[in-house]
Amino acid sequence: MIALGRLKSWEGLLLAILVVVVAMNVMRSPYYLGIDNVVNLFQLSIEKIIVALTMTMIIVSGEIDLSVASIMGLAAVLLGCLFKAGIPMPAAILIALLSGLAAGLFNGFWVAQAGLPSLAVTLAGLIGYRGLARVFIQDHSIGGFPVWFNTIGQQRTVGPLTISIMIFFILFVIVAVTLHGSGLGRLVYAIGNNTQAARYAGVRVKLIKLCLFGASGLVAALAGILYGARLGSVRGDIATGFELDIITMVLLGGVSIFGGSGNIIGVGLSILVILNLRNGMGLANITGDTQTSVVGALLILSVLVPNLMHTLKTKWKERKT
Amino acid sequence: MDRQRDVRPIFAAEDPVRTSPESGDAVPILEMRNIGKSFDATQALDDVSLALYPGEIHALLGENGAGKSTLIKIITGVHQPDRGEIVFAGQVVAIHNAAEAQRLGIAAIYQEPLLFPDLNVAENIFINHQDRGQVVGWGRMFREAEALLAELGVALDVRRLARGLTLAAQQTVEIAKATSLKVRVLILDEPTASLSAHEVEQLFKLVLGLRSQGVAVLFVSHRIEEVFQIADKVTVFRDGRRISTRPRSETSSQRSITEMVGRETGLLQPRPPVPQGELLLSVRGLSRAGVFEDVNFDLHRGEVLGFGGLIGAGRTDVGLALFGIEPATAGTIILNGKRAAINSPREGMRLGIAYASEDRRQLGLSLPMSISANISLPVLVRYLNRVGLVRTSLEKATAETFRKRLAIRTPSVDLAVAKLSGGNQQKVMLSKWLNTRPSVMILDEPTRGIDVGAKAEVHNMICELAAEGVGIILISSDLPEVLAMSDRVLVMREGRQTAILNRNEANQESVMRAAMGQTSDRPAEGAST
Amino acid sequence: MSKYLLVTAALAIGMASGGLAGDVTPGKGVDMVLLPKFLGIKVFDQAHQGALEAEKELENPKPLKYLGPTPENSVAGQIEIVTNATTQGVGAIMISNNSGDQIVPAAKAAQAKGIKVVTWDSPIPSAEGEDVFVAQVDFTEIGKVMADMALSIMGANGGKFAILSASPDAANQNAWIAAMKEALKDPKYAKLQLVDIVYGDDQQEKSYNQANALVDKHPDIKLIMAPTSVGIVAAAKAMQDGGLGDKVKISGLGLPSEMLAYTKSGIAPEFALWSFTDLGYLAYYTAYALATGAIKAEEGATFKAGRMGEYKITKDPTRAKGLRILMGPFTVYNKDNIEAAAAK
Amino acid sequence: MNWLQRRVRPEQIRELSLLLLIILAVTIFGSLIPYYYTSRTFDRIAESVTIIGIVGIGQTLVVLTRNIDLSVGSIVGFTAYFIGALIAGNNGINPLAAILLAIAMGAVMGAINGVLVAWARVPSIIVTLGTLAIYRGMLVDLSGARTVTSDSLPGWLLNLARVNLLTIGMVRIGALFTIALSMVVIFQIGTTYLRAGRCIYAIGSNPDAALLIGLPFRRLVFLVFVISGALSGLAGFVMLARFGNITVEAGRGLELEVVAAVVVGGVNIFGGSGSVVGATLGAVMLGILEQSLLRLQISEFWRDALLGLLILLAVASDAVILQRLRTLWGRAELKVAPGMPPPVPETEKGVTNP
Repeated sequence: MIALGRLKSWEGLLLAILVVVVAMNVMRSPYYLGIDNVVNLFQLSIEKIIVALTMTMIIVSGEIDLSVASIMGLAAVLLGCLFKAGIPMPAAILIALLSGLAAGLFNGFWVAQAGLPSLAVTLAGLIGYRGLARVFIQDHSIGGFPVWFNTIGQQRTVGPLTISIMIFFILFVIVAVTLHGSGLGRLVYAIGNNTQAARYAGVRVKLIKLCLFGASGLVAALAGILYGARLGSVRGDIATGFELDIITMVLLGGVSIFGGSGNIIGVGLSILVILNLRNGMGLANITGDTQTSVVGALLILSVLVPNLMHTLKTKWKERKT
Repeated sequence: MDRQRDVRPIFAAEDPVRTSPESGDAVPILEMRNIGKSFDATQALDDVSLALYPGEIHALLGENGAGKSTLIKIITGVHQPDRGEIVFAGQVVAIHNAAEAQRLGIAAIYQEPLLFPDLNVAENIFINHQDRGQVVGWGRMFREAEALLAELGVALDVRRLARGLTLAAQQTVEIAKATSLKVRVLILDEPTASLSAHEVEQLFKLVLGLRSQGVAVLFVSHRIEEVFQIADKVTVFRDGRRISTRPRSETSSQRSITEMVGRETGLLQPRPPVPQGELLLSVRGLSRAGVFEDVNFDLHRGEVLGFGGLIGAGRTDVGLALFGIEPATAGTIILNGKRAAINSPREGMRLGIAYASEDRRQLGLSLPMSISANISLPVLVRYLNRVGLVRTSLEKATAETFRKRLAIRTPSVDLAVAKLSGGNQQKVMLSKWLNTRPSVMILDEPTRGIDVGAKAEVHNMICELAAEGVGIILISSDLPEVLAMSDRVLVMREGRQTAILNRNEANQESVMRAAMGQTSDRPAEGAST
Repeated sequence: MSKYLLVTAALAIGMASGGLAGDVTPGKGVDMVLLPKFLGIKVFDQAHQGALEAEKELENPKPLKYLGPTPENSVAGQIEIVTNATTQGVGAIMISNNSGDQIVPAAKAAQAKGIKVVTWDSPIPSAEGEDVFVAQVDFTEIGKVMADMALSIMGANGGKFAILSASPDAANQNAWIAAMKEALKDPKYAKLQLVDIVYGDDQQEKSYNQANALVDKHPDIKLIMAPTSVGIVAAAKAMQDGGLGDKVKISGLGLPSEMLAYTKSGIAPEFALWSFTDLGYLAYYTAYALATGAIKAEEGATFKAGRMGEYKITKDPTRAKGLRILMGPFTVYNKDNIEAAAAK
Repeated sequence: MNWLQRRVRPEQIRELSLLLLIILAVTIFGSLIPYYYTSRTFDRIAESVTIIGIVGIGQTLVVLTRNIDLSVGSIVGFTAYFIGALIAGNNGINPLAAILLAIAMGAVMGAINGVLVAWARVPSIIVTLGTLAIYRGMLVDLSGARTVTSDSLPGWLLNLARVNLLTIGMVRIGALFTIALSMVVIFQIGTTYLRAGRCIYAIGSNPDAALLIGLPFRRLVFLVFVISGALSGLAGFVMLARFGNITVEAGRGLELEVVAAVVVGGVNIFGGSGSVVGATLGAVMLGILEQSLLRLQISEFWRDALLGLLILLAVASDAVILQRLRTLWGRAELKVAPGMPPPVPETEKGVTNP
């Protein structure tokens, strides 16, 4: 599936950028490549990179999910409220995960069954789920989670890595195998390339899209819970605006916004690039908003550059014939 | 929609037919000189010259793919000719887009009108008028629109949205749009395909009105009796070449048909007849509301049933219904003696039916994916191991067998299908469906747009399949192919089954006549049993 | 007004006579980070100016880094900045904590690497991971001051009033509100009735809307107490725009320069504040002293903070654990003294 | 009935039903909330409608062309801050010059979006999601995260919010509300009487046909983004006048409210239908929901939850109308996704079948 021609050019570019960024950061702070900082690197954006994995599958299938950040917030808030209401933590976690799954399936129903554009449906989700989250928790914040729960997000338990980072690596392998090895992955690519041709070939397009959105909601809820674990408390505006970073990580990885192409290695590399970039900017004391604007620029470039290359190539081919 | 209509000549035979003025003195308004156009391998137009005279209805006849629509697209600036030139009112012109064509006074009305559903009728008429200034004078526009429509003898509310109009009303709006731009050449491309008799009559009144105002009309249609009703001059196209141009009085529908189809059928040896296997599929009263009605036929193992007819006759829709993409709304399908309700492609495939679409690039294949991935897609589950991972080695092996069996010229089966030639792409699609091991194989235009060599190989494959006992439904507009390959030919016209001709009865004329409305005397098979 | 000055001045003198003053040697290079709750608030800009003034006096070659998150993800942002600073191995971090106890893991990690963590304006509630808290004013005293201002504005017959706070996580806000509630138990304030507490998150639009909402929800309230410099201005403008200047008064903590127009027009007759510039100056001195080893973060240590004189580290009475340096006086502004203060 | 059918166009039915919904909501909330029918309530609603209404006009034009503009929130914040800083810098500036400057600043930012979407053919969801972050980052950078405070602003600006042009019964028509109203009127007339306005409807209604008959497709898409930016600039000025204090957080999250107002206001997400007045009614609906929920002591965040649902229902009904259209016209696939690039019509890609 990985069109080798494309692999070399795009992933090679990402690798070069990564090396440059890391080199600059190391120059600025000798501790940069120390194990502590590398773990910090992942730790500070663990929620985003986890959701970027399922977002990759959604975009490869030709759709988009803007509501992931709000589902993260909703799940985290539900967790907090349930915990405060005295429900034992494991049960609260389960219910929060199910709420994410339900939100994802709700999105999936409107996109797959009713055939609405995923952009409009998930935009409604972005507003609606965030509203729900803030309704449950109002303006307060809930904290004081049990110690074992906080260690998931904070303590280094598995060697130098926290459990949440372990979860990310496990998910990375699962998505890599699904997307590139399994039958489901093959069908997701087919749907992304040409939905009608897939339908004519007997592929259950509606069912697969429903599952993809369900998985996206579930993993977003998981990320929301890990976010609560990392901070030790939850608020209504948790993870606001995360969808920009998540979508950029996927598109910068060479996944086409129109679906059907791109691979997990590219996304992995683009995750490393963005994490190091954000960390480097942090060290250079660049404010949060300015960092986000750099990510915004990356988002536009990751679609603009292939577009320009494509038009130049076709113009060059026309002139040749 | 009442599709069945009797043929009632609008004009008494003795009505003085306006023969076009001798070509000597009148200056043609639009003249095509030695136009040539080809798309990758296929030659769409080969050295075509045609002249349209003001105040003359010039009809264009030809089979599907004879180059009619390409010519229209060149006149309206959608395509540029590779060779030859266009002369408009005496000067050589180059038409790059529809706007330029419109400025010259050339307007085209397609089968699917190009209107704006969210704008009202008056606006649709004047949307492209540059000369009306930046501010839209609604009052004036409504008045002028009403005047235009009145002039065309049509009563239509100019304030209502185009969204709710019937196809006939939309065409009238398009014509009004053309007249508002002082049209000098009006092209009608298959305008009457889905109109009722009354609506056709309305349309002809409008066209005759335009003719009397000196407009040159190019009328493209498959309905041969309409052509001979209204046209002053008739041109026949075949395989991208202009065969003949004659005033209507000097020709007849019969002669035109022979000219349209008069290709040597020599080069295709007819398929050796195969002893008929047992009954595989029998279809009774199959219909889909508003698309096709009351189709009845039987299919035996090893039999090739050809589906003849023109574009829009509903042959593809029957195929889609059998395969379950657009399920039938009535009628029964009996497969291997058992009744089958096919409501999705999955059910179709499980029952052993396969449908190879006519549009391989859009509907048949996933272009960026590799050959082996495309071939295994419909039955992917067969290639998964216990854990759900794809056994790529098995997949490649299958692809290799088909590569040899259908001689697909490709360096490797991992190559993206987009990089293959048309013929090889067609073979990959056929392999994809052969891979589902169907008992009934529906082939929709299997040899359209592919080179002669690939065409022969596809035909051999069809013979092999039939020999192996697969029942084949061959939907094709390539008449010689249908006649050569089929044991029997079912002909459809506008969603109705007009005839089933067995091998000896079927020839180019009989099929064409059935396809164009001169229903043959024999009732459709199966209706009685 | 003068009464408070007297009391705090006595306290300061008392402290000075205590242990000998450790002297702070200027000229040493210490990487310092000043971390406000978030960027975009004027009071924090003033604190930054104060810190720069102290930096010049102490000739610290390493420039001060003034970093802050966006209000949107202020909690996660502060944690990220502290973690990054720890990696960079700075000398001292001065943080106005807006993240409650969630900052503790990051603060402890910083201390583990020998970084001095000094909180100012808003402490770490559990005091874990914090060397010392530079308190601008005694929190219980603030509670009393706000209660007095409410009484003097609403008059003897009292009435209903509401509080427009910043964010629910801000330790100082919660402490002041608790202190005020405690003070209100005194029979003197019996007639004052606190009907609602709302949060404006120190965002201009949100505070403006919440102020209006308070009036809509409780049409009969007579005072909005906003102990935050952003909230007080927004509430004042909301009342002015709504033409309710005479019906609903505004008080709390605000910058004289920003409140000048509203005090003159009578919408905000009385409000209090301390000098954020001095607070920044003192916080810098404290952090510098700790980082250069001039003093240790333990009870009783005293040092001379440049122009502001001597300060002593004492136990923080308002929190279970933790050390505190009490900056001292704050002023209550009203019609007559606001002119001079705004000009400064 | 036929007369009504002739006079009223489909999306007007949507606007009429929205008007009924608004009247219904006002009566219900009126009965539940004491002191509801006071001028304060109408002021509150008018205030929130002012800013969302102005930006909603630009968003309507963008959505009509099957695109979306998420960067409006940052443009409003950016212009509010820098015009405020400018006025604070020299109080003598002439009010009209300040307003025009705000509009120009917004137009430039809109133009950047326009070039990327129209000529570079990057989907508008990607462009505006990116510029939403870029413009916010520039605001924080260039302003050094300081605040424009009302004390540094001249008198005419600060009490612009209080200037009453006229008071009908209890409804107080303020200066800012009049600016918004005049914009709505101007652009409603513009989209019904100007040729460019009608062409915007045309390219949204049937992009293939628009390209085929030679309408200036790219220039119009560019134009709508410039207008959306310009109106966001004007809204920035209005926000400055209304709040007096502008922090770097001004306008954050506004884009979601504006898109909600536009979609709920009947502007078809598939492009081509909907009107400026409809979007303004959507903004009024938003204002009523916000104020009334606030007064009902239930969290105002129920408004966002409800909005999510309202958007879904509006889009679903758009799709149903479109579905009927598709079957009626027999057009195989009216493939459309807002935000995705306008479908590259076959003709442009060079149709190959002979």
